[in-house]
Parts: sequence; C-alpha cells; structure tokens
Amino acid sequence: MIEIIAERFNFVIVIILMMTGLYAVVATGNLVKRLVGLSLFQTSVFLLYITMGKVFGGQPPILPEYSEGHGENDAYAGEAAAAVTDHAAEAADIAESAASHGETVHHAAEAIYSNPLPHVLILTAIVVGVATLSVGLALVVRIRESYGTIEDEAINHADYAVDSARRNT
Amino acid sequence: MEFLASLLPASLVTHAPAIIVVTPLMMAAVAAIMPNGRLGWAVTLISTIVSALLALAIIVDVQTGGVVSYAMGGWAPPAGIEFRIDGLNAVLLMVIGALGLLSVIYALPSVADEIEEKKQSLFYSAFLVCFAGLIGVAITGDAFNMFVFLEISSISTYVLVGMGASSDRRALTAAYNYLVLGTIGATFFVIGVGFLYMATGTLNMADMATRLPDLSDSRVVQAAFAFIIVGLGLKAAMFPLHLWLPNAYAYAPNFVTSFLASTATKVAFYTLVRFLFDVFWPEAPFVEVSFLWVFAILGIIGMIVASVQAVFQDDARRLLAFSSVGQVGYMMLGLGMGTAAGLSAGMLHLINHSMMKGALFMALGAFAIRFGIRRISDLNGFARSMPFTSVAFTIGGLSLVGVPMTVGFWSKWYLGVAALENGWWWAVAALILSSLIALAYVARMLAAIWVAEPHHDKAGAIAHARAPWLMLGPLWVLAIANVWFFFQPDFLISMANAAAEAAFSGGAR
Amino acid sequence: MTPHLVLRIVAKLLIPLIVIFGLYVHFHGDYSPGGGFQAGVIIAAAVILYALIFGVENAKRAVPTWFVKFLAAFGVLLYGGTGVATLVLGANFLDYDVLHPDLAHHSGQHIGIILVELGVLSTVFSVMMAIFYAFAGRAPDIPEGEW
Amino acid sequence: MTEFDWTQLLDYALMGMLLAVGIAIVRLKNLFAAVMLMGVYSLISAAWFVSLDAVDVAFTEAAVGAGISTVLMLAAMLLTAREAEPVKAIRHWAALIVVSVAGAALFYAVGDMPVYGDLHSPANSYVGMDYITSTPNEIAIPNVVTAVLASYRGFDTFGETVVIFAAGLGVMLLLGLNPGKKKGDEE
Repeated sequence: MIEIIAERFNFVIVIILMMTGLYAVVATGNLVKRLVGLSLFQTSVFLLYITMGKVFGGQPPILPEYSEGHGENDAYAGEAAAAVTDHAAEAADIAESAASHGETVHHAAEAIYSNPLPHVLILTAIVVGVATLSVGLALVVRIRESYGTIEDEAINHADYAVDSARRNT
Repeated sequence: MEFLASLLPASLVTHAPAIIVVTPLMMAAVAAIMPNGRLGWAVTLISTIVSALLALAIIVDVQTGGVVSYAMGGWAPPAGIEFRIDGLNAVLLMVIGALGLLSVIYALPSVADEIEEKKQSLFYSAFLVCFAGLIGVAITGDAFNMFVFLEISSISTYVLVGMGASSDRRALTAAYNYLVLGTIGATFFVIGVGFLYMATGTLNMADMATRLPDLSDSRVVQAAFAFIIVGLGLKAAMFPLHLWLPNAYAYAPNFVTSFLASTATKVAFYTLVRFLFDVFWPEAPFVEVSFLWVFAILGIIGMIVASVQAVFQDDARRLLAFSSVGQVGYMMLGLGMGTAAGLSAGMLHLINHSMMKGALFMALGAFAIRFGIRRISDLNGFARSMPFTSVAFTIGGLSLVGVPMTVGFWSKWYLGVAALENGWWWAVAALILSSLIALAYVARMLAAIWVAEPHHDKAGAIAHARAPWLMLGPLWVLAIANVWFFFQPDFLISMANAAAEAAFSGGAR
Repeated sequence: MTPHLVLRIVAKLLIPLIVIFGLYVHFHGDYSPGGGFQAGVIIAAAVILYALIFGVENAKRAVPTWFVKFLAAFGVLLYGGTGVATLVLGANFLDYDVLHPDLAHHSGQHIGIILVELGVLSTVFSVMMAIFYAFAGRAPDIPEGEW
Repeated sequence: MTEFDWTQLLDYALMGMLLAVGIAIVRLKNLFAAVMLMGVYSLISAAWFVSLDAVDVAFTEAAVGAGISTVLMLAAMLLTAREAEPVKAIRHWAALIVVSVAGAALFYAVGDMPVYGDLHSPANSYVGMDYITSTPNEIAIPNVVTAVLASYRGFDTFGETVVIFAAGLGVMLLLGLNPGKKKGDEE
C-alpha cells in the first residue's frame, strides 16, 4: 500500500491542495475570501493535469530548431521524420516494457518529450479561471456598493429585513 | 420543414455545424460595438435567424443521413476537435434555435424597459455569447471543448443575471452565488474529464466510449463518473444541487429568465444523457446502479419537494423557478428508467417544458412591463385589462399541470406509460402527486389573475393596458404551440424517439 | 519636486521595453514558450504600470476606453475572420492549409497561427485594460490613512 | 524509480511550500495577506510547472495567475473590505463534511492512477504523444504546444478568446469603463 502511494505522491499532494481550496470556498463567509479559495481550488486542478503529463527524463515539448533556411527545411523535416521512425523502432526494442506494450513507443528523434496535450488544456483553463475571477470581483464590488457589506450573513439579514418590511405593507 | 432547409445553398449546409456556432460569436463582437440598443437588437435578430435556419438544415441532414460529423481545422477526430450531431442533440438544436429566436423577438421592449440605454448593446452581445455557448455545448463531440463552451455560456449567464440589479439589488447576490456554484460544478467537470483522459488518453467522446468498457473496473473511471455527474448535476439544477436556480431566475431581467428557463437546464440535462449513454458504458455496474438511485430517486424527491416549495412562494417568478426545478425532476425520472421508452419520454418532456416555461415567463414579463409585478398578489385582476396575455398565461399554466388539450398531458402520459412498463408503480404515484401540487400553485396564480379584484390604487391604470405587439407575438406562438402539439404530437414524439434511439445506439454497444 | 521622480524616470525607460518584450513573446511564440495570451498580459501590465505612476486619467488619454472596447471586439472578429476565410477558401473552419498555396513548407499554417495569436493578443490586452479601468476608476471606500 | 536525481529534491521543496501557503491562505482572516499569498501560491505553482516541463503553462501562470489576478484582487479589496469576519463553527463542520466526501472520492481513485512520470501511462501514449511525431510533418513549428493550441485544437482557443471577451463584457456591463464620472447612477 505504502509503495503504491509513494509512487504517486504527486497526485496525493495535488489532491490535498484541491481539498484545501474547496475548504476555503465552503468555510468562509467573506465573498472576496471565497473567490480566493476558488482560484486556489482551480490552480490545484491545473497541477493535477500537468503532473499527469510529466515523463521522467523528458524535455519540454519544444522540438529542436530546424528552420535555418527555408531551402533545406523540407529536406530536414523529411530526414527528421525518417530519424523519428528508425529511432522509434530502435528505442522500441531497448525500451524495457516494449514487449508488454502493443503500440510502438512514440519518441521524437533521440530525446523523450513530456506530453503537450495537458499543457494546452491548462492554458485554456487558466484563462477561464481569470475570466470567472474578474466577473466575480466585479459582482463583489457592486454588492459592496449596494449592500454596504461583503459578509454573506449580513447580506442575508439585509434581504430578510427588506422582505419582511415589504410583506407587512 | 424540408422546404425551409432547401433554401440554404449546399456549400453552406456542409459547413453548417461550424457556422451555427461562429455566427453568434462574431455577431456578439459586432453587437458590442454598436452605438445604440436598437442596432444591437437588429444584429442579435439577424444572428439568431441565421442560427435557427442552420439548426433546421442540420436537423434535416441528421434525419436523412444519420450522424453528422465535422472535423474542426480539418484535423481527424482524435487529434482535432470534432462536432458530432446525432438524433440526441438535434432535439437540443431545435429547442435552442426556436426558443432563442422567439426570445430575441420578445426582447426589444423588455430590454428597453429594464436595461439603461448605454448598456443595451453590450447586454445583447452578452446574450449572443450565451446563445452561442449553449449551441456549442449541444453540438461538440469533444469533452474539453464542451467544458470551454459550458464556461462561455455560464460566464455570460452570470453577467446577464447580474444585470437584473437595475430593478432589484438581490440579482447581484443571486448572480454571485450562481457564479460560485457554477464554477465549482465546472471545476468538478474538469476533474472528471481529467480522470477520463488519464484513463483513456483521448478527449474525443466517441473515441473514449470505445475504450471505457474494458476499463469499467478502474477506480479512476469510477471517480471520473462521480465527479462528472456532480458537476453536470450542478449545471442542470438536479434536485439537491439546485440552490442557485430560484434566486437566479427570480431576480434576473425578464427576457433573460424566459430564455434561460427554456434552454439552459435543458442543455445541461442533455450533457448528462450524452455522458451516461454515449461515453460511459451503461452496463457497467457503477453506472447501472446510478440510474435508479441517483437519477430516478432524486428526480422523484425533487419533483415533490420543489413543487411543495413552489406552492408557498410569494414572488411570482420564484414560484415558477421552483416549478422548473420540479420539472427537471421529471426529466431525471425519464432518464433514471434506463429504458428507451423512459428516455424518449424524458426528451419529450424536455421539449414540452421549454414551450410551457417559455410561455409562462414571457407572460410574466408582459405583465411586468406595464406594472413591474413582484408578488403574486400584484397580479390581481389582470385578466380584465390584459386578456391576451392572461389567456396565454392560462394555457401555459394548464400545460404545466398536464391538463388534456395541452402538450403537458402527453409528456406526463408517456412518462407514466414508461414507468408502468418498468413496473415502477411508485413513480406513477409520484407523477400524479406532483401534478396535483402543480395544480395547487397554478390555480393560485390563475385565481389571482382571473378572479381577484384589482388593487384600488391601480384600478384605473389596469383598465386599458396591453402588452406591446413584439411581446405578444412570441408569447402567442408558444401558447398556440402548447395546444397545437397536443393534437399533432407525432412530430415531437418522432424527434424524442429518434433522440432516445440515438442515445442507445451511440457509445460502445 | 515632482512626486515619485525616480519612479517616473525608470518607468519611462521600462515601459517601452516591456511592450517590445510582449511583442517578442507574441511573434516568437512558434519557436519558444509564449503566444497570444502571455503577450497580451505583458503589454497590459506595461500600460497598467504607466497608469499606476502617471495616473489613470493620463492612461485613459493614452489608451482611450472606446479603443479598448473596439480592440476587444476586433480580436474576436480577427480570430473568427481567419476561420471564415478558410471556410470561404473551401476548407473546414480554421484549416489554415488553404491560406497559402505553398503546402510543402506549411506556410499556410504559419500564417494562420500568427493571425490567430494576433487576435488573441488584442482581445486579452483590451480586456485586461477594460478590467483595470473598471476597478481603478471607482472611488476607494477605505480612507487612504487606514492602509 | 530511477536513481535519485536532484530535481526531485526541488519538487519536494516546491510541494512543501505549496502546502504551507495553501493552508496559510485558508486560515488567514486578513484579506490583504490572503491575496498576496495567493499570488505567491501562483508563483510557486509556476515554478513547479517549469520543473514539470510545462514551460508555456508556467509562463502563463506567472503572468496571468500571479500578475493580473493579484492586481485584480487587490483592486477589488481596495473597494470592499480589508478584514474578513471570523466564521461560525457550523460552517467549518459543513466544509469539513464536503471536503472529506470529495477527498475520499479522490483518494479512492489514487490507487489506479498511473505512476508519476511513467512514459507508458495511457495518457502519455496516445493522442498527446502523436502530436510530437506529427507536428514536424504537418505544421513544422518547433513549439508543439503552440502548434496544438493554435492549429490542432484551434477551436478551443477560439472559445477561450470568447471567454475572455465575455469576461470583458461582464466587467464593462457591471462596473462600466469610466465609473468616475457618473457616481451612483444605479440605486
């Protein structure tokens, strides 16, 4: 059991961070603090995605520079592609678990790269997080101007008072 | 309908899935820089007409040619993003296109009355972004792209609800609570999609479906299922997760409530159906147990509890908002049966409910534009001065109860038949009980309109008021639709059956 | 003595460099980490720095509010317009290969990516400016002394 | 596990700091400190992104997460309140229940998650890695993340631009761009 957890300690840490964020959102009464908790929760989810895509010994997914001149660009691209296929085949037989894994092991040239797809997804999620945060803060500023407070208990009391006053008229 | 679709040039129809989403998005950018509200409304009207026509063309394409698939950017599905339309989301396209168009025609006087002049064109732009987001969620075949469109429609919805603050400050707190709960729901959905990606390695829903059956014992997939159901349940206002809906619908501008009530929860319900039937493997043990315990039981509790809460409401729109939560319970019951008959009854109710609630909220908006009504007692004696609106409201109310001669009857009928086929007599009992409770709160409002004497101070003003034509037109189109589709139900029923059959045939059968 | 003299001099030196760095990040996005988002935020940070030091009113003269609103819409239209251009040229939405005949070097893709990132740059820059103007313009409720 | 390489130590340090900052944010009542710590949290996660080979994401998280978000939260805090009231105990219990249920669901799934940094995990051996082999032939730009972001999944980025545009619309609608002039227009 400990061995399983030890191999996945990054996910354990990320889950604890996510729960801290969720706790901050639910526990606080202050509207700004709740938004801070929300962005903490979202940032931790980004960490979950990115740790998923990490490959040990891998490099950032930026391929080697190969556009010295446009002349031999396609030649190089062709050769790079050729290099990829034979390297992949060669890497396949030396890769320790090649037998168990049906598909060929995908390496580009001789270097191993981390998985670029989670990075793209998280670039989108960061922007969504900031967009939600800015609309939330705009609402908090308007609430403060019309209610005079940003504590949700005080706001509920104010609403309840207005309701009961209106009901008696 | 084929005639209408043949109007469009063939090349346009092949790219229809892309254009139907892109037109509102780009028109939203154009509407934002319009100098005044009327121009903004004109741009919005043109864009919704184009989208409605394209929705028609796609529906005809789906009926003739089965699944319509469109690869974005020309990249094949697992690498690129794919738009995938089958019988299931064709129904959604029809509902969003038709209701969006009717709401926009309805919008001009209602928005002019409630939003200040300077902000109207921005308001229309936000509406167009929400409209495009809902269509995007309905069409896309890529899990993460569905999250992006869910966020597009949600962020613009928070803003639209918040714009109700010019008439009632509680719209701000309603929008804030909706934002926090909506974002938690969306983040749970992202966690679920992340786990699915971790288990299957792909983001395309059809591709995921082929890989999930042999992963059904993996705990990552089970956790993904739990998170996706909670996330989408929050968006669809499923019973225990519906706390944001009553305030959001009660304090938003009238136009926003009438549009959201008839489309937003429906799209979220569609995403639940899509994930349950076409992505996860329905025969997997953890999915099968959820049909009864999560969807059917919660749906029934939601039906009864929300309807009871609706009876005791004082604010007219809050009453209808609680009734909407109850109606979502009906759809969940249809989904929970897990049979084709049950799902098609659920989809039929989805279509009918969008017509009923659209008519009811539009009628309330028409009442409000003259007298800014808030409480039910403000509705007293409106039948004398606004007969057209009152009759339309009555038809909508009766359809909500499920009285014969209105379309609500068929959805209750098919739900009952599907429940009996399933042997769930207790579901039929719950259906009848919640219809009786619905009769209680609808009767309460109709009594106020038809029977009660108008308040003495407003008696004079009430005598000669009438809603503007632009509002009565869409209202009466929906009221007539409520009755017309009672006598000609086969079109809607064929769409609902096609949706159920598409859901059952999709995924890894 | 003008207030914040040191800040003003240093800011006058820094702001152009920040903007140039932002544009570098944008145009070099194909080759090294970077792209439309980061560039938009960096250029917005430069103008916000200017506003913090020289006052929001001067910043509004430099980057007026109508321009911010127009640029936000322009960014979305540029992005969508690139997609519509590929549609008009007969390919699927956002399929950049049709943008340039030379398919061997994928120059259509390069043009498309630069155009799309430009659209993202202008939208992100203008929205960050709009949000800053919306917050910075309002009178603070907390008296200055209480900080 | 591969032989002990020193970057692991950096990861452990970053994770420790993230945990400490996260718990500090939750416990703090002074909003100013909480907002600044949120900026610190974003910066540390950006640092961890760099060591996780996610350089584009680190750049964006540092610029957008630590930069703009902190400026926004400070501006909003300037307009609202500096101190958060202490929270009643009942809320803490409710939060604890929600967190323990969600946490249990997540920890339940940890067992089947792929090993940290495993090349043959399902996520790292299908669509994600195909992008690296196909980018040189189909798009021919070195930065694969930009290629995927702008071309393969270009429609996602279009949706993203619309999300940012919608946020800009929202702030313009709710607060207005030059609020100084017309003070107190709404009630």
